[in-house]
Amino acid sequence: MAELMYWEAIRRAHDEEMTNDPLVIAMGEDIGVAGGTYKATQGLYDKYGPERVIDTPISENGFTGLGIGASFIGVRPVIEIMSVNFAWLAMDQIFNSAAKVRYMSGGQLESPVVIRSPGGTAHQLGAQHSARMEKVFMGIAGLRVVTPSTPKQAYGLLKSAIRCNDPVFINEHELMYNMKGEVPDEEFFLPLEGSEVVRQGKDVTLFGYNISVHWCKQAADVLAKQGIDCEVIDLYSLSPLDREGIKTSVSKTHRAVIVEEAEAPVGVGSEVMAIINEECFFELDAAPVRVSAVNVPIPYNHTLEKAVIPTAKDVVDAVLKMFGKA
Amino acid sequence: MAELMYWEAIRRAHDEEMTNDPLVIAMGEDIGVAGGTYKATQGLYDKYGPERVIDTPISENGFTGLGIGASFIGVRPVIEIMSVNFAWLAMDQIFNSAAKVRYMSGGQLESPVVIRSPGGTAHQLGAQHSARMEKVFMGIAGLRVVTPSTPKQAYGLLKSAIRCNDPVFINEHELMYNMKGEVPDEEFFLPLEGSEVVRQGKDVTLFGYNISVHWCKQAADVLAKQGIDCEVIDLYSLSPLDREGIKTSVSKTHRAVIVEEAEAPVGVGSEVMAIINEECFFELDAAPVRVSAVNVPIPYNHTLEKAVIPTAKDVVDAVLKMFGKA
Amino acid sequence: MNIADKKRLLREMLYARRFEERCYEAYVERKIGGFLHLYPGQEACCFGVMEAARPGHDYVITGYRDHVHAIKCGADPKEVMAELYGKETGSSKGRGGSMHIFDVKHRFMGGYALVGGPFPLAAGIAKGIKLKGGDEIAICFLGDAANNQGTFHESLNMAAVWKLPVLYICENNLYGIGTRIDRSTAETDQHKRVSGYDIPSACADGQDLDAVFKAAKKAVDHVRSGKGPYFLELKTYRYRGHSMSDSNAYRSKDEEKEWGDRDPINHVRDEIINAGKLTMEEYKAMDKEIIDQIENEVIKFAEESPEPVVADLEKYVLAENDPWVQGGAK
Amino acid sequence: MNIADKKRLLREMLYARRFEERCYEAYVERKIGGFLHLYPGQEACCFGVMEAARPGHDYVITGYRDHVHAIKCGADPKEVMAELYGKETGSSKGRGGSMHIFDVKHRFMGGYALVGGPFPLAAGIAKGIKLKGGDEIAICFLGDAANNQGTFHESLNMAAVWKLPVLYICENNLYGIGTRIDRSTAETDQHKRVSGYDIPSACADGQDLDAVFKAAKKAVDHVRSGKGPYFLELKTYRYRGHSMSDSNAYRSKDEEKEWGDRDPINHVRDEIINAGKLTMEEYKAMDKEIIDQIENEVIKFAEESPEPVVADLEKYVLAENDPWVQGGAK
Ligand SMILES: Cc1ncc(C[n+]2csc(CCOP(=O)(O)OP(=O)(O)O)c2C)c(N)n1
Ligand SMILES: Cc1ncc(C[n+]2csc(CCOP(=O)(O)OP(=O)(O)O)c2C)c(N)n1
Ligand SMILES: [Mg+2]
Ligand SMILES: [Mg+2]
Repeated sequence: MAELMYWEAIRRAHDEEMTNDPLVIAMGEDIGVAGGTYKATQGLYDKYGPERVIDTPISENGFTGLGIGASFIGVRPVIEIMSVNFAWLAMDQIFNSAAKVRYMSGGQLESPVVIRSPGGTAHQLGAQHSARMEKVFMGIAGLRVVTPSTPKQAYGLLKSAIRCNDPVFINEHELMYNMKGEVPDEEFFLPLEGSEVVRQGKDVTLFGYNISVHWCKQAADVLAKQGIDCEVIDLYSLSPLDREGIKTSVSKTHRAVIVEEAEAPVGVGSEVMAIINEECFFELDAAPVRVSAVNVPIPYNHTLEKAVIPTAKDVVDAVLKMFGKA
Repeated sequence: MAELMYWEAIRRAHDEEMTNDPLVIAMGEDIGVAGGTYKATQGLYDKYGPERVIDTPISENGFTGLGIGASFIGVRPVIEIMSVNFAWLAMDQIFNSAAKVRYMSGGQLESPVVIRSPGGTAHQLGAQHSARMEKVFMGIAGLRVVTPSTPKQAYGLLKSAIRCNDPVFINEHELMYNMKGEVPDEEFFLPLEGSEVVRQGKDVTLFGYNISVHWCKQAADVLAKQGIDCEVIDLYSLSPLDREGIKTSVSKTHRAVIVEEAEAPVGVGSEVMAIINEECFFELDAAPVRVSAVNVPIPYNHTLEKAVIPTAKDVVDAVLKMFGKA
Repeated sequence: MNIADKKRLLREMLYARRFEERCYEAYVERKIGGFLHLYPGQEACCFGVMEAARPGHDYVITGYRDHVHAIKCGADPKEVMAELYGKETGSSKGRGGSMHIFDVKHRFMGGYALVGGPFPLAAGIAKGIKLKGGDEIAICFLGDAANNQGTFHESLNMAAVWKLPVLYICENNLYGIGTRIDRSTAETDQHKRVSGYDIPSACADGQDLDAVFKAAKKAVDHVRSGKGPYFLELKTYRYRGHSMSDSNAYRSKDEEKEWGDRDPINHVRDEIINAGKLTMEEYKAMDKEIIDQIENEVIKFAEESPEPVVADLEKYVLAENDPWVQGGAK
Repeated sequence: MNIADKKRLLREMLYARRFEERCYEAYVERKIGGFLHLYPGQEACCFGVMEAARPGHDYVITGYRDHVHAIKCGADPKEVMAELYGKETGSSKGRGGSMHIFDVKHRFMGGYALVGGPFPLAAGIAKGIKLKGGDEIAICFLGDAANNQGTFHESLNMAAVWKLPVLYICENNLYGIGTRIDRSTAETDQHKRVSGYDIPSACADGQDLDAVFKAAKKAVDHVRSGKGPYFLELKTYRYRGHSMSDSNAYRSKDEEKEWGDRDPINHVRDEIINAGKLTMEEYKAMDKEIIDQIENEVIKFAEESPEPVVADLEKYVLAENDPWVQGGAK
């Protein structure tokens, strides 16, 4: 089993799927000749040529719409939006065209398009380059949303997303492209729905997704030493969220902490809390807690930026407080 | 005290503020010569002329950005986006420019712009004209979101929004423009934060906003006859939400039902639930409940459309179920 | 275009006109809901262009004013009317409505309600054609005011850079809802707006079927031969308000009369009559026959068709039983 | 432009060059974070245009490559550097960073990071000027690749329809990050792209200060006289990669050399030397003085300034104590 970086895993998924199906194409700004800002499409231009690996103009709504239109007749575009902040420009086509076309055509058309984009706050990129927008994509019917937390997921989710006949938004993370992890050598696919129990525990469930899964794992290690046994759940599918998985775990641990890199209002944390309230309220031994970013545009200054985004320590503190230990 | 229609109240607020301040302007598609799709700017073109009552091209991101730019030097544009569905096109400027400029300029610039738009599902307008998008606007720092449920609110909130130095998004409703209600004759302003207790009760709190407040009130009347005394709270400010008001009411009634016209995921309902969990979890005698739309694009067919959107009866049923009576 | 073709098209255009007028009535009777945008006055645009193209083979996409385009591509008028009635037998199973007619088997790729939305979708379909290697072209019909949307600019640029087989037809009816073109648009001749994209363009009289056909023939040939996109402006006029809720108050009676005098259907009719191939009586008989047919077949079908059932409400949101959702067929 | 003006501008341009080079070093030393986009090679564009305009009076807005534009408008270089260092004394109080320099007292309305974002903002500022009745103009500096964004099209159309006093300057450096202009853009001469908006336009050599100045003078006069918008393309070149993370691998050494030989600073310097008004020694002394000044004043200030405090994290999100939030002063 090879160790791959997150970007290498994405690249490999692209490559295999493009070999497998001539109608799989890649599109985005600087993804061709330059190989992609985060190298996710490196080498593909030379291998598959400009008709299938397409450097687009800076026209986010336009090229996203173009990819969606192509998908109507069976093309499977994998569209990279260089930073999720730019996706605001393409929302119209994603929601009004891709997510709704199956329904409003009474099932005649579908849009098997994949849109990948790094979200998250990285290194001092400032207010217009640091949005975490997963919550915006989650709220609307007709679109699937997944968010890989490991190279293995990055590979396996992209593979399934490309073959799935629904539009899929993949929320990646700028800070994770260079993360290493084991990825099986043989081809595999991961389900686009569900969640993953990445650590079994009995005292409290920590829910994370994408980068926050790692904070949860770190926190669980620290807490284990203090006698608190955490279950960690990776909500890699944000839409639909895994109601069953959430219920099962909270019914076992009776406590929940939801950890998100984004600011709290109308986010993953609120939705998971709502699901817990709906599915297993009377199983709770404590009020569920959100660990979220401070609700401000992201400041450039390093210290301020760090102060906005939660850390493993914040997770530890929240759990200790829940157990009356802080 | 005059009875005004919702649209008349909005028109009156525009008119007074335009008389009061020559830098208040109105912009949008067909708002000038034609007087606005829902008549909210009727007659203003003749009164204030084309420089201040501006029919825009169909360029949502462009004219919204233009209004925002004008606001940087003290103009106070009131921008109408004809249907909130078209706001997807303007999100980039709303979020990346208006909501962030104060922060990223270290307080040097501000964007006192008002963006009004009807959200909601009306009469069979189909999937691309029926989105309820309030949740999308609520999640991001730097933008205020209010949503009037009566002509009085429509007037008073718009008046304050125009004078406030923050960008304000006003979520109106196509089905409410012709609603009548009393509006005091003398000029007044309503606060842009907070919530309103529209009915006092002791057994359960029904939270609504915009059109769903009316469903809550109807439901409360029905439930009163069955011995359940509902408190109804109008969350006219969606960002920020009134944490104190939510806490106070739920601490009194110990039960909460949140009623929203939108589909459930990452919405007002989830956020209010999260706030309840955070603020007064141990006050709860029952699991909080959401009454939301079915999570589908809106179908054209009348019967299907009706089946998607909650009604007062759904609220009644949810409350009865909560009390073990259904 | 020979007289036989003209005669065939006259009938089709008249059918389209009567179909739309019947929609108007059905709307007034509250059988149809939502927004309803009608086509009378603009018929020569759709029929002239599609006569030069290959309906059912070439892909067509448009905005919300879409019934006639769908029918011309091959959609069954009964199914289109049933869609307007919101019936399960409707072309979009009653889920779409007037603004969202789809008939994918005839390659009518849909009506879309966001102004400017179809520009990139059409370019994308053209990209798909190119990748698949077919000889189809993509045809996008939109209005004049739509050209102010950013997607116009972005799509035309991409179509030109990548030499995509897409034909943009601008039905310039001089208004976007109630706003006259010169009040919203710096360059009112739409075909001149594409000079910044290195795309050939032309303009024709949209009230004259033959003129549209000739201009479209050139355009279609250009695109089909692999030379890339083409932009064709057709000057036309809609007789009714923008949609049913629009009273048309912003237009002068003179202007309306002037355009009404140049009716595209009367124009062909008179040509054929003048050529001695039709009498006014025959024309009237044909008209009556069409009206009856719409009533007895189309409306009847729509009226008698069943509604969708609420149990199916969540159908068509996502693919059914897609194995890849579970990570592949095991 | 007379020799005295040229000499003054030579110094300013050299200062800008050294400022940017010092930023490069500071980035390598990890004193500056985020994305850093530098201006060397393009100096004649900003200085030539602003010489024709009224810095501090006219409103200027641009993208992320913004330090030099801010300084030319009147921003204190110490505050700009402190911003890059993320300090409380920075022009945006350390909240903005390199891509978001603002200096509103000198009417530098900011650097924005979304490509194409400033197009409508600039038109809006121009609209505000018109409403307020001033004689200012709004100047928007952006790159070539930005013109593919829909906002370009929408903004130019509105600016033209409403005759707004806005001057669009396109600094065409032939690339958008790593994508050469002809690979993304159908019409590579940017000033030809505005023909569809009825806006006058011109093109000048962006490496020649005097040529830029002359073209800009005409443009500024046009806009200030109330005739509406104007579009000026300047052909130029950036010496470094797009940002610090870009290796420039996509450009040939030949191309880089060709443009390097036409350095805008050397060009004016040699003109002045040839006119006998400067010696190479004097130039070198000036250069040394500038470098020292940047080190001893600018860098020192940035280094020694305090960081913002975390307690202020939530400042500047919303207006402070705005009475209208509570429904007015009671
Ligand atoms: C993005 C968007 N903005 C605004 C509207 C509202 N609207 C519907 S049709 C229309 C006018 C379009 O005019 P034009 O493109 O000329 O087409 P026509 O109706 O004349 O055929 C407008 C403004 C919309 N549907 N979508
Ligand atoms: C909306 C948006 N899309 C993409 C980007 C990423 N990006 C930043 S600069 C740039 C290239 C812009 O090139 P150009 O406009 O020519 O300006 P230059 O950098 O050459 O000065 C791109 C694609 C962005 N910042 N914003
Ligand atoms: Mg029109
Ligand atoms: Mg460039």
